[in-house]
Amino acid sequence: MSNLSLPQTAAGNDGFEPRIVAFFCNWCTYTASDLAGISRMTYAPNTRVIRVMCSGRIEPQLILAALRKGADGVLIGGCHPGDCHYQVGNYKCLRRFKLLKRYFEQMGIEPERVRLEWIAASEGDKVQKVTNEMVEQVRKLGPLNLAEPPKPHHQAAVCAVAAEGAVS
Amino acid sequence: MRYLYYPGCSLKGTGKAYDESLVAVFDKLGMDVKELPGWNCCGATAYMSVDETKAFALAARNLALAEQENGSDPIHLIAPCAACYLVLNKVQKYMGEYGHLREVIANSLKAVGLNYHGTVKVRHPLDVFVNDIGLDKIKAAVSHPLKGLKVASYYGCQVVRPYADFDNQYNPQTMDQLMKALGAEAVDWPLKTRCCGGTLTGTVEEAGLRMSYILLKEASKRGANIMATACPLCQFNLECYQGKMRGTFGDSIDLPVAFFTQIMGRAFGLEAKRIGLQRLFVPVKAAPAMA
Amino acid sequence: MSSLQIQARIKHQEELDPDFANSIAALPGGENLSRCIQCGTCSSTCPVSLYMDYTPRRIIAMTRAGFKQEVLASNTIWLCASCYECTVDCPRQIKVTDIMYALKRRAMDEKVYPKRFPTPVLAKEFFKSVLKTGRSNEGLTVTWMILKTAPLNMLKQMGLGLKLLLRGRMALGIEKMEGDPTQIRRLMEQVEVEEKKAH
Amino acid sequence: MFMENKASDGEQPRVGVYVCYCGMNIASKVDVEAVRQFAEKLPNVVVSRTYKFMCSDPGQELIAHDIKEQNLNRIVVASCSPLLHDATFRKACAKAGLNPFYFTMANIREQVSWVTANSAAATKKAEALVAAAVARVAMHEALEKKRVPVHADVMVVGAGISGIHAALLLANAGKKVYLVEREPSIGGHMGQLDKTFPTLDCSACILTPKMSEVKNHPNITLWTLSEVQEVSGFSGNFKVKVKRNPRFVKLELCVACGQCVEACVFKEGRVPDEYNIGLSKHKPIYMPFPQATPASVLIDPNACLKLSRGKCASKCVEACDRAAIDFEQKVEYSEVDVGAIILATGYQLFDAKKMPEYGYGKYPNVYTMIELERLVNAAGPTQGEIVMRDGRKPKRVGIIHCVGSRDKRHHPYCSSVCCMVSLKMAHLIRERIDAEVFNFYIDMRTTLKGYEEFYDRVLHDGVNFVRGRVAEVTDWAMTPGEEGKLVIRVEDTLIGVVRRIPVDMVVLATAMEAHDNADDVRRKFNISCSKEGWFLERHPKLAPVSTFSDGIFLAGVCQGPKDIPESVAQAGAAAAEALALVDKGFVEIEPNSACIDADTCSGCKTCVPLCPYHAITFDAEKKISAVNEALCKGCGTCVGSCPSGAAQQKLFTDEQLHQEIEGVLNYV
Repeated sequence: MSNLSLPQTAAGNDGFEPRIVAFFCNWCTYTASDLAGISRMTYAPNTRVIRVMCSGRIEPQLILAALRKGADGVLIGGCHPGDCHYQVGNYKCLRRFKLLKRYFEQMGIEPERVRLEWIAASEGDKVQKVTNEMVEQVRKLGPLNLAEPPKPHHQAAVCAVAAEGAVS
Repeated sequence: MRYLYYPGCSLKGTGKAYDESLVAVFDKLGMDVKELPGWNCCGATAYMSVDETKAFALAARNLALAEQENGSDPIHLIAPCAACYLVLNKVQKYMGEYGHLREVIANSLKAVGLNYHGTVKVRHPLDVFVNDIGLDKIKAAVSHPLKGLKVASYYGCQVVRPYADFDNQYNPQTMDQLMKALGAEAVDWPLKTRCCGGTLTGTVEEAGLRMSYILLKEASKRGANIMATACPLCQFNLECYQGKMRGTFGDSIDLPVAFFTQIMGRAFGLEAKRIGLQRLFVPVKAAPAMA
Repeated sequence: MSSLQIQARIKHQEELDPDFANSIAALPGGENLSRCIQCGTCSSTCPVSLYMDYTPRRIIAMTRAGFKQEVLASNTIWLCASCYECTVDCPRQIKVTDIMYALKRRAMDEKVYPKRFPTPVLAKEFFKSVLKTGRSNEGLTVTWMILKTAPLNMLKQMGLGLKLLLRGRMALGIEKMEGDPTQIRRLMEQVEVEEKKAH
Repeated sequence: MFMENKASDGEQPRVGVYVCYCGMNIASKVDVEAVRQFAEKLPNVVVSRTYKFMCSDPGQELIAHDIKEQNLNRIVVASCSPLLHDATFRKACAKAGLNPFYFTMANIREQVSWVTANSAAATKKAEALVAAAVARVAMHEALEKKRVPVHADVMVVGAGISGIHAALLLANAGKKVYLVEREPSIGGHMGQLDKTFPTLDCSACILTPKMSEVKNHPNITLWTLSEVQEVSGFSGNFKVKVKRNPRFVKLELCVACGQCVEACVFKEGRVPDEYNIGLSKHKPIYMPFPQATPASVLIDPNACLKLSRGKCASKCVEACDRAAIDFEQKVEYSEVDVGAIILATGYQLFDAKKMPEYGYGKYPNVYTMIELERLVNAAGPTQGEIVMRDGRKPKRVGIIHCVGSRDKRHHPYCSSVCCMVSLKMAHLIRERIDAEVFNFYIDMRTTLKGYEEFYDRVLHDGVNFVRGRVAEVTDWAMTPGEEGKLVIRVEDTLIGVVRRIPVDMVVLATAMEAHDNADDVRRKFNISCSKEGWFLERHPKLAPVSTFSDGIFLAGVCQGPKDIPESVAQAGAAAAEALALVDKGFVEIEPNSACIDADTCSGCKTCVPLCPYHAITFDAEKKISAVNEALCKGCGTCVGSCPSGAAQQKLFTDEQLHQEIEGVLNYV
């Protein structure tokens, strides 16, 4: 076991275990997370990875859906700038992500609950590090309760974020 | 650039001439450098062997004091003593690297009403003279070019290792450049950064003496007629024990060993007393252009 | 005919301290202890290794293997002059100097160093001086050290002391920091409190 | 609450879940039986089983059997990464008559058992991923892979021994090969070596025949002084633009007689010779080395007076009776279509000046290993005599291993060849000049066939071996015997004593490292690099010459340090992979393209400029956008930005992803 890994069940004072949904792109970050596995790098067990082909596929509705359905945080992993398997999908993702963060602030959700990281296929250790950091960060923030589905105008705003972020 | 001066304990004792000459040189170069008010011992190497965290806390206190003087720019704290330079830099670095240490020190400082946020830059005067002031300005201040002076620049260990990023760790150049700017000749020799023995000269004399002797011998062999140092302990070992070396190794070594700031002061035409030349054991008068 | 002098040398596993390596590795600077490949760079780069009973490389190997007694009783750790040559040269980025410091402290804690060996005494004298005045006074500290470890040497060192005095390089009076020196004592006490809290 | 899923095609899903032990790889952390029981209770699950190795034949049989017997129409396998075994299980489904896209995987090995310390937490995480897969698979639809014809030609980039070997294999198999080399001649590093270990064959003797075979092969188009400029397209159908720099000599006319070189207005060489690592100089017009292929001179435009200043008597032109010299040659670009690309771009050597403690560049008698290769070579600058820069012959030589290797300040990895290279060189020095030789090593690595035997031979040659990494090479003398020598300071770790060994000559076995421009190259080919800059293979064990970009393969040291036999073996493997691709005649495309629902598309055109492949067009008449499936690569960026949800990506539909999210969150 690696010395670097955080204690796996180091629950906060109140025993809160964050639930984090992670969207990883197939070519870089998902591959990196496989590499972390092959290299037996242990890390916090709180993330649930959903594979997409490109971080460009990740739309605000998916992130919001994750939070609404009970996630306390969302982690997005894509290829480094210039390395996107599809040339520029990661830039599109970044643009949407920035807007979404601003929108979160307005909605009163801590923007630190979402994190975007560029993780290359060779960076298994970065998956470990980022996951551990993210879990600790969200642990500090505490549980997120978005029981109510966002109001229709919020839905519209999210769509606007998607579309606006898309404008190149 | 805003500077503060952290002399450290040795510069108030055996290294008094370093203190005097450095201040005189600051003055000559028109630098406004005041002494850090309320400074304490840096923790030093010996202290590290008793309790590391306490040593770090001592060092951190100085950084916290310096930070209080922050204006719009961060403070550059000039630490001429090699050991102080190392310890202050080390605590800076380790507080960043080791979270546990950072917490203990921050809490302890808080208890005595202090805070440190990591903004102070610890600088060695060699770095400041060469990289901030610049060799051109130094050349311009030279009134007595040191013609015929062959200087073996001795950097010692802790000025260049392990934290200094202003010079090459294996073959440092700043002091050599400085000496050339003063009109002296820089002797190329391979032991520039080899340890002088440090406190061993006092504790395990046989080992310490030999280490210093090796340095003096090689510098002489390469044609140096003076050695320049940047550390009070190096200067003490290399100079004050020359008599003893004569007895131990049966070899007469008479190489003046001066602080590089004293040599600067001489080239700037400063009065011998102002740069502490009278405090040296081996008179520098023998060396060309130093009389 | 005199018989050949022989001495049995074998190390049994139960004589080793299984926690020794971890206790050193856990300190700041000790983190790469386990990564040593025994290349010997530390030993060959060390300007003092010629006097050491074990070369620094062997100290690392022995520390890792749990040879606590031998390591703490070695003169190696006290001969280290902290020149950091090994630390910057180590291809595995092991902070050998820090490990030597850790071993010195451990030896003092466990009181296994040679009684009249001056280095630990010097260190403690420094500590006392700083605690009192906020600064160290070389002259007084060294005098105390000599008196405690080798009083006869006092005479030999007198000449040097006198010369320093004459040149104004040794202060007889006590060099004190500005401001409140009790702050130092309080700071040190607080460090102890905080460290206990952390453990 | 989780809804009763209706499959998109209206059929009620009947899901089979198969949880793999993977020997102990999964079962040692994840309570596989608990996961099975958990899965059993999930909606739509009809069968839930465990098995030791799901990827084995009996494991796949199990699935096929259940599909038939239990009438399953959806399959979930919880085992390793889909990047590893997706294809395996899809095939198993297809064999049993189920559309292979009614299948999905839950990765409970790389994502769970291998990265989680706590057993209970690992089991919970595995359950969550299984729940997500079960929820998602219900939304799957039957899909077909599209077949696209492939181009049969292959490009090989880099013509060292790896590139040469791969190109020859493919050409001999009847494929047309474009071989692109940056330097004026092919041959690479191997062409610079004197002898090769452990058999001591002369490097040139075994390489030159292959070089001329390349030149004369009707199926190989050789482009030297050339670099790949741009790559587009995809597996089976790449379009590559190659920049071809001028040689200023007409290749088809030059016979390398050398009269132009003789005639050049410069009587002495003036440009440091790359082939001889700067140990000699060549004229502005020169032959790279005697066996250079193509056998032709070339002109260095920076050194040539005519080309750099426009003024020269141009004696070379007069001397050439074939009128081969052409100062008017310009850069040319060629664009070719190929089905596969093999990268064999090799490596560069670590710059010994980065370790000032060894004095390279400071002390003239400190050499790098490759410099010594040229010195001992009969065609080298000293005609094979080991003479130092000061003209003396060394009486004692120190060879330092691991310079820049196994060193976290430089390269953490072992360069793998230096031990053998150093042994070979020690042997050659003993043989040629009978000097005393010291080898300084950390660990002796002689692992392949015949290598240990060679070590044994060199030990018997009388070479001295000191186990210790050298701290310093210095001219600081402590004893009369050290005066005027280079002193090597090292701990003899087997004795436990520091030694100072005075020598005349020091040889540094410098590390192999990735090219400085490796990052630019990998971007051009859209592949990944390891941290050290080596091109990343698709899988370290099972796909060692493939990359994450289908159709692009790796050969030789560009993938990581290796010696000649290994490079050649890997080049063979890369050629076979490329051949398997282009000989098949078609590639199958993963059916994950996007489509836009004509009814819901609002015609906002947001997606149109986003598509990096220009696969979306706007139909001005119908006022909707549409995806051209032939161009779509399946990134889903248009889907991620569609405000009306009209754009969808197959295998990654909104529904499928929402089910997956719900699955990971709701059930555990």
